[in-house]
Amino acid sequence: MAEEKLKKPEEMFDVSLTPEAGDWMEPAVSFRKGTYCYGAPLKHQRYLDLPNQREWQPGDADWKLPPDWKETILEGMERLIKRHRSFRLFLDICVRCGACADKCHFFIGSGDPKNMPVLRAELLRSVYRRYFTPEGRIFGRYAGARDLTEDVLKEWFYYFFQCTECRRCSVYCPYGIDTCEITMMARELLNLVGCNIQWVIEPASNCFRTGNHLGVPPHAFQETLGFALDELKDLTGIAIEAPINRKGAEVLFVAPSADYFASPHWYTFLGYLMLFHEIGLDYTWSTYASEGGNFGLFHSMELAKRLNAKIYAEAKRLKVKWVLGGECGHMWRTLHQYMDTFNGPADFLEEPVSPLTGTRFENARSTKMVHITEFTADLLYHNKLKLDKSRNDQWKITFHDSCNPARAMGLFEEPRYVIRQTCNHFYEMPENTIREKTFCCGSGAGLGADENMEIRLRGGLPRANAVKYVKEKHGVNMLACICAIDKAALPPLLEYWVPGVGVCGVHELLGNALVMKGGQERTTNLRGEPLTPPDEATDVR
Amino acid sequence: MFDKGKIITGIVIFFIILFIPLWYNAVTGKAGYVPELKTGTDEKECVEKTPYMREKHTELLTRWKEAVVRDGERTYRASNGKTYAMSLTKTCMGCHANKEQFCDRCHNYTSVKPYCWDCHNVPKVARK
Amino acid sequence: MDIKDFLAQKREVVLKRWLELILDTYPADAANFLRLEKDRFKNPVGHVLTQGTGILYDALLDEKDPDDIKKALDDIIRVLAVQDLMPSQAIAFVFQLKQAIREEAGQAICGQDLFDALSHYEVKIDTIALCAFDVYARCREEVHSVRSSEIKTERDMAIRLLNMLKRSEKQ
Amino acid sequence: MYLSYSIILILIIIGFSYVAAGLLGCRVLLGIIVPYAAGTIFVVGFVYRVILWARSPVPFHIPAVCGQQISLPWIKSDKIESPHTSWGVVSRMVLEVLLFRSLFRNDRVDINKPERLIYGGNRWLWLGAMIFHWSLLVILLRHLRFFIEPAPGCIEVLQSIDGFFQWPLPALYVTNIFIFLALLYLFGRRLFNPQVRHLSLLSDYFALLLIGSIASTGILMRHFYKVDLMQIKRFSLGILSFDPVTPEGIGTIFYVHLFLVSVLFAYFPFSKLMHMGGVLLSPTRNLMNNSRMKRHINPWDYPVKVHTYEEYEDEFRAAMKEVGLPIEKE
Repeated sequence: MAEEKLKKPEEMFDVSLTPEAGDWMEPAVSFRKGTYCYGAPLKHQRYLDLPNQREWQPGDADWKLPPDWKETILEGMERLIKRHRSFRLFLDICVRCGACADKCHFFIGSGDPKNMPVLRAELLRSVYRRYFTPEGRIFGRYAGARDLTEDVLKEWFYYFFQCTECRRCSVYCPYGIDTCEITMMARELLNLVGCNIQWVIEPASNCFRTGNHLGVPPHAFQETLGFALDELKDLTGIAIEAPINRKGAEVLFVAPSADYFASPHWYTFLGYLMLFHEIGLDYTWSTYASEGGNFGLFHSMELAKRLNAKIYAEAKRLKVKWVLGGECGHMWRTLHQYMDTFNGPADFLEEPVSPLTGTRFENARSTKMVHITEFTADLLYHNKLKLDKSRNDQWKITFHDSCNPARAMGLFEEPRYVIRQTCNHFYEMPENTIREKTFCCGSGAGLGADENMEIRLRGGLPRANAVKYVKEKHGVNMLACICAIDKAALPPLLEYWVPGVGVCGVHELLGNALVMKGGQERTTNLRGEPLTPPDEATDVR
Repeated sequence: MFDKGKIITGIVIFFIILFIPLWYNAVTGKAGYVPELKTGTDEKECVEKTPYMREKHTELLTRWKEAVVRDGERTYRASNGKTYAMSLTKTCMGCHANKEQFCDRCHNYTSVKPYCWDCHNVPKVARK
Repeated sequence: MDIKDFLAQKREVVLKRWLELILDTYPADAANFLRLEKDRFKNPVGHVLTQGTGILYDALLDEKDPDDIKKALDDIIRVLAVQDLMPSQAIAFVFQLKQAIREEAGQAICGQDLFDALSHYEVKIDTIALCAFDVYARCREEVHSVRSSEIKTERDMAIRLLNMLKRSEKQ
Repeated sequence: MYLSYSIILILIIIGFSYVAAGLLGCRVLLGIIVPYAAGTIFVVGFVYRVILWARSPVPFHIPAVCGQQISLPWIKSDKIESPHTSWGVVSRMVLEVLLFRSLFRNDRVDINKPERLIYGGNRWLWLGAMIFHWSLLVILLRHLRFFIEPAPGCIEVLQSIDGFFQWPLPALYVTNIFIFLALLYLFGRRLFNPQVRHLSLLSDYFALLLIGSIASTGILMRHFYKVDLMQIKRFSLGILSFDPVTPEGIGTIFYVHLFLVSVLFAYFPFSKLMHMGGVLLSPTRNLMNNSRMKRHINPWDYPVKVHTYEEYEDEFRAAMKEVGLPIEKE
């Protein structure tokens, strides 16, 4: 007994860490707790009419797949090939140069070779070759092809739910091969046999029913909003109003639901309300479209479209002129790149014009939806707001480009402009970790669950590491971002890797700095933390 | 969105470029063209056999050049035992007097630019 | 020759060997990436390993502030604590320093009769290892506390809303 | 394993052509039938492959944006990396295709320790790829002298630049050295970089070895086993004018070279080499970042089941009414 315990360390290592054999083509996945997400609950599968409804867990040996699962997947693959040029193209033209290999935050953080984007895609590509190309059919594994087996399916599930669809690898690929597309396709296929995770299906189902991920019914939404208004009255002394479901308003405002339900999102929510009151914007919230985020996008194009339909439908019903969108990541991927195609044309709306500055948002002339930082940056540029930057002086701020606004929209300067106008201390992270090269928080695309915290912490390491650098160099203690998932995922991430750095939204900073007409002297920031008076801030204590 | 027009145009342009040799030769009408050689002599044999001369006259001439310039050796013993003076203008041009009709035809055909004439004068007889 | 000077002299080779031993426990693809990629932002894991092992080695030779040692251990172990490892595997890297020293400097030490002196340093390594256990346990605790505090934040917001609902129902 | 298989495969190909042309004298087969067959497979296969891609639409507008978008007039937008005009897209594609912009993107900053040795691993990849592809292009263009009569002046200029060493005789072409070094690098990467080795397949080694063999036989033919250029040009013009002749008295090496080229052409449409055509079709690169300006149409769009406002209000009407939220139906 005692002898058994006295293994040498290097022998112990051999047990689990050395990779399984040399060849990636043998599917081998062990579902270890902390690295995968739970399966979707039956209730929500039913609500969304998903295929192969059942209670199941990825850790189970038997996944209760339908008997014809293989045909279903291959038929699905054929359908995807017909529908998406990207699918066949991206599977055909990869030369396996390896440029993407070290670009994935999950590979950097975990060292698992199958987290290299090229190999992740190869998991799907090998099956495509086997059934859809002559060389794969004839030469089999010598052409890099392999049969579709249950193990391969499990491997897909494991690794395609270990991709946050952040598209960083695509930036470096000489052919622009986008792992996000590949992951989306693989997830579409997995869905056909009912393999999806709780953290995607549940919000999607809630959103379908109540209009938002958290399942907040209309009356509760109104209460939350009322609560925020009460808090703002205490803070500013101003009785702010926020109309809900009001017909005939000029603007419909849509934010991710986390903004009015989670922390630190809440303070961004307060920031919006203060801003809209201050400029007297003629706008309305909606309970039916009380969610901009779209977890359908992490499931299938069809579900994404089903959820997204609400925004235009509500804009039409309320007869608004245009739509304004809050701070959110994949919400903006959907709005910028998919919404008009899904549910357009929005011919019942008008080209967005800022009522205060008269600026026409020509870049949104078809979709008719404007990003809040575009809107605010325009206000600030035209000096429409009175600001007291010093109210943010307790913070040294850095800005994290959220993957989707960065690599889907190219929204780089607008949020930075707002930050520079509202704060005195702003520091950029190193150049190869921001803008289009930004690192993901590690929790996007539906992976922000509890049960996979370990893989999230690993995936977030590259981002946290860059934050740590600016913390050490400039004393940065606050990270601003414009994504609801970031705001949820980064606090625990930074708490673990870089204790002492908080997370906030850009409009929280604006709310802090905003000097409101008729407002009382502010003694605290939106979080209720005392403001350091300007003189004291510079004093040596 | 299919972009059919753009893709077809792309393929067509690609193949037009790729097939430059095909249509270019057809347009110039020189598709099967082979230059006619005028040796300019009735001799049956050169210093070496004809196939050898066709493939390796460059090397032979280079060897001659080096032998003459570096070693001062001026006589070449051919593989059939005969001896020749190693001289471009005298031995070679002695038979193949017409550069344009002999050298240039092939060299132009295969785009080979020898630098013999960087130093050597083209013999006057050859110029006519 | 004093063993301390000797070990100081051998610093680079021993460190290199030590890092090799640690990296050998990673999959080959990852190990090479960790070894070669020098950009600290693209390769944070490799970066903390290189930095941390250097600091620990120096701490072995000179008396160092225990906090510095803990900090270096923390940097390394924090990464290992979220990887697919058993606790024993996560700590093993400290013991591998012994192996590295013996492999790189063992013969010379034998020849110069420095073994007794060496055992002094090995005791020191054991102390560092004990320290590493503490750090590992704390890091694991933090992983769980991060998770629970995340849930707590959610719950706090839910309770705020719930209270508010109750209040409005009373009205 | 894949490596040894690919080497065996190449040896078989070379061996076959050597035996067939040199020992058995199947000149018509290797000189006429095989090249025509390979050419046909290439053209038909290439077009077929592109048509396969083109038959599927690009249903969504998914460019990967790498620069500031066009938004407010006073914010400078990146016209190439985030193009909103056709010119922008063309520039982006040109940079991508001619200069491998994305591969070049791997710039690095090592602020922490500037004195430390920095491995530019991926810039090397960019350099290797650039040298390889450009050399290949120049070599192909140089070969035009055998395919065009009369050879255009620009090809001769290119030839003289490429051979500017003027040594030995015939002059050594710089691109021949370059392509060899680049191939060695690309091959070495696959062998010695564990990441790349791990993900390399048989076809990855095979393509490199095939092109390497073509280059080697070409160089051998030019510098060591001389062949009669007159015959070769006559042969290639004959092939092109569909009036083929088998050249007489040409070394076996030429047939080996020709056969390898034929294999490459026939293999091309079935392989990753199709990236040549595919890169231009990549929707993450060839679309403008204008999806909010101009509606992109999805041709297979179909109606989906949505949760309408009416259904929503039906479910929550009582509660909404109670808290005074406006409703459509009483």
